[in-house]
Amino acid sequence: MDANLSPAGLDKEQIFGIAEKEMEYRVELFNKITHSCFNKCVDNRYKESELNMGENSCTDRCVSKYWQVTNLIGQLLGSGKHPM
Amino acid sequence: MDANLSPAGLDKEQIFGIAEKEMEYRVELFNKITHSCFNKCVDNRYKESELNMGENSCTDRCVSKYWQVTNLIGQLLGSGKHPM
Amino acid sequence: MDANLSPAGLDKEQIFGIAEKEMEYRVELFNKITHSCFNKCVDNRYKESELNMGENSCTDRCVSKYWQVTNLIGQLLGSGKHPM
Amino acid sequence: MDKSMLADLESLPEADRQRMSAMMEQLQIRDSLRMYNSLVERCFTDCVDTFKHKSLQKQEETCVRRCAEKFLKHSMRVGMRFAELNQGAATQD
Amino acid sequence: MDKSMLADLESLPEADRQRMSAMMEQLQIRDSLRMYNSLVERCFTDCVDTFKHKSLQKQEETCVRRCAEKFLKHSMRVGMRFAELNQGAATQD
Amino acid sequence: MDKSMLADLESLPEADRQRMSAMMEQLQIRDSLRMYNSLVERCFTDCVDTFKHKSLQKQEETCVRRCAEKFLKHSMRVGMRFAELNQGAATQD
Repeated sequence: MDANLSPAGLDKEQIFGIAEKEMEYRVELFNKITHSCFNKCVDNRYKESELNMGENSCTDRCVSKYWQVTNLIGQLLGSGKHPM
Repeated sequence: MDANLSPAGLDKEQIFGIAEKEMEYRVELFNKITHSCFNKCVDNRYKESELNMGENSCTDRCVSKYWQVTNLIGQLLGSGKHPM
Repeated sequence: MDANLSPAGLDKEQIFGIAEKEMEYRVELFNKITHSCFNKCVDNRYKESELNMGENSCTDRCVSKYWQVTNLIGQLLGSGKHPM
Repeated sequence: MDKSMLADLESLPEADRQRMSAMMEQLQIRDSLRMYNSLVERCFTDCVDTFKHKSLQKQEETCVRRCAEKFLKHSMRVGMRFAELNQGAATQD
Repeated sequence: MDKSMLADLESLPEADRQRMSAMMEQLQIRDSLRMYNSLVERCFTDCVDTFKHKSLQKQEETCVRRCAEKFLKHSMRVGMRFAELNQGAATQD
Repeated sequence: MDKSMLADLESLPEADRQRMSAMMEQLQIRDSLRMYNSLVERCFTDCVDTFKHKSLQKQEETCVRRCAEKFLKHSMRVGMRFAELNQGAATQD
């Protein structure tokens, strides 16, 4: 750990901190997509252990739409005065 | 980081640790109030992008009541033998 | 903190890191069992503040079954090719 | 619980206060990203329900925009009330 | 997964064990605060449904008290069963 | 937001990159354990509803197995789509 401390000091700490948050964000996004699309697309009576074709194509479209909602709201937040 | 280490050592680390937990708690409380009161007060059919007067006054009362529930349960926990 | 750094260095950091994740996992498991079994077993109209016998025995069985589901899925994950 | 603790913090030397505010900044970044994630999840759940197409349909997009705007306005209102209560400025009805 | 690891930890020098228990203490504080937050959220959701007033009504307050008490009793019972299972003391029915 | 930042990271010296990958490894461990927890919660909630016995019944066990398998297959599929979108390889319908 000490070996990684550079003269730049705090700045590097901040870079690491932001990179960590960024990764946490991506992991959380992936988890939310997985759970949301499972809820929307997969029959939870579990009559078999395979995903059928309808469930698979629903999942593909669901991930695509979720991504678009992420971008759309990102634009709204970026353009507006909202401090998020 | 090293610059902040004092002779008191561990104790200061603990203060920082507790302060961090305390801030996390407040952020989480705020998020839970926001989501709970949105669920209770805002029509999720999204026919318009403005909050109407009814939604706004519901939100004000909702935040107030949520706060009272927080205090009430805090008292129960503080007075009792429950180790939370 | 410095006092705990050993020649082994990074390895010990990793042990601490894994131990921390492991504890977080147990805490989260306990919380999920508590909430899931409350949802399954306890009447949420709150007509009294005591748990009745039915609620208590439901809770005991619920914890037991939850634990079995945890082990069952753990086996599936451990035996399979799934990288979780 | 925290009032005395925060008072303690104010008596800490400059270097500690800097560390404190760096910590708060990190928490705020994480919190903003989480808020963003949960807003997306909510609006997606409420507005998108058919998966015949790969692209958002016009009415879904409108719904998402309104959902996000409503949520943000709501969130700011909650923030104001929350701040008042934190300062003990709450009054009775 | 963890049994061997925890054995390793017991063989660590005193300073490391201290650090370990400080870490556990921090996790317990965070966990208690989260438990508190989620208890409040649950009882609020289950007990408060009308917003004609700014103050909790008598029956809402009663409901919240019962909810919290029931949840805490339930939580302690789960804790006992959980501890038994962690120790491998579980028996068949 | 992150592309320039990740570029910065690649220009960091070896020691920093090692620290970075240690950090990612820790996050992956935590994430795997959380995924495991949430999978168990989901399959328990969907598959177990009666508490006349202390042990899982045969049909509950079958349901849990299918639930977990379906979820893992679904999760891998989402992972592939997610990776494609992260690389900007998404196409229109």
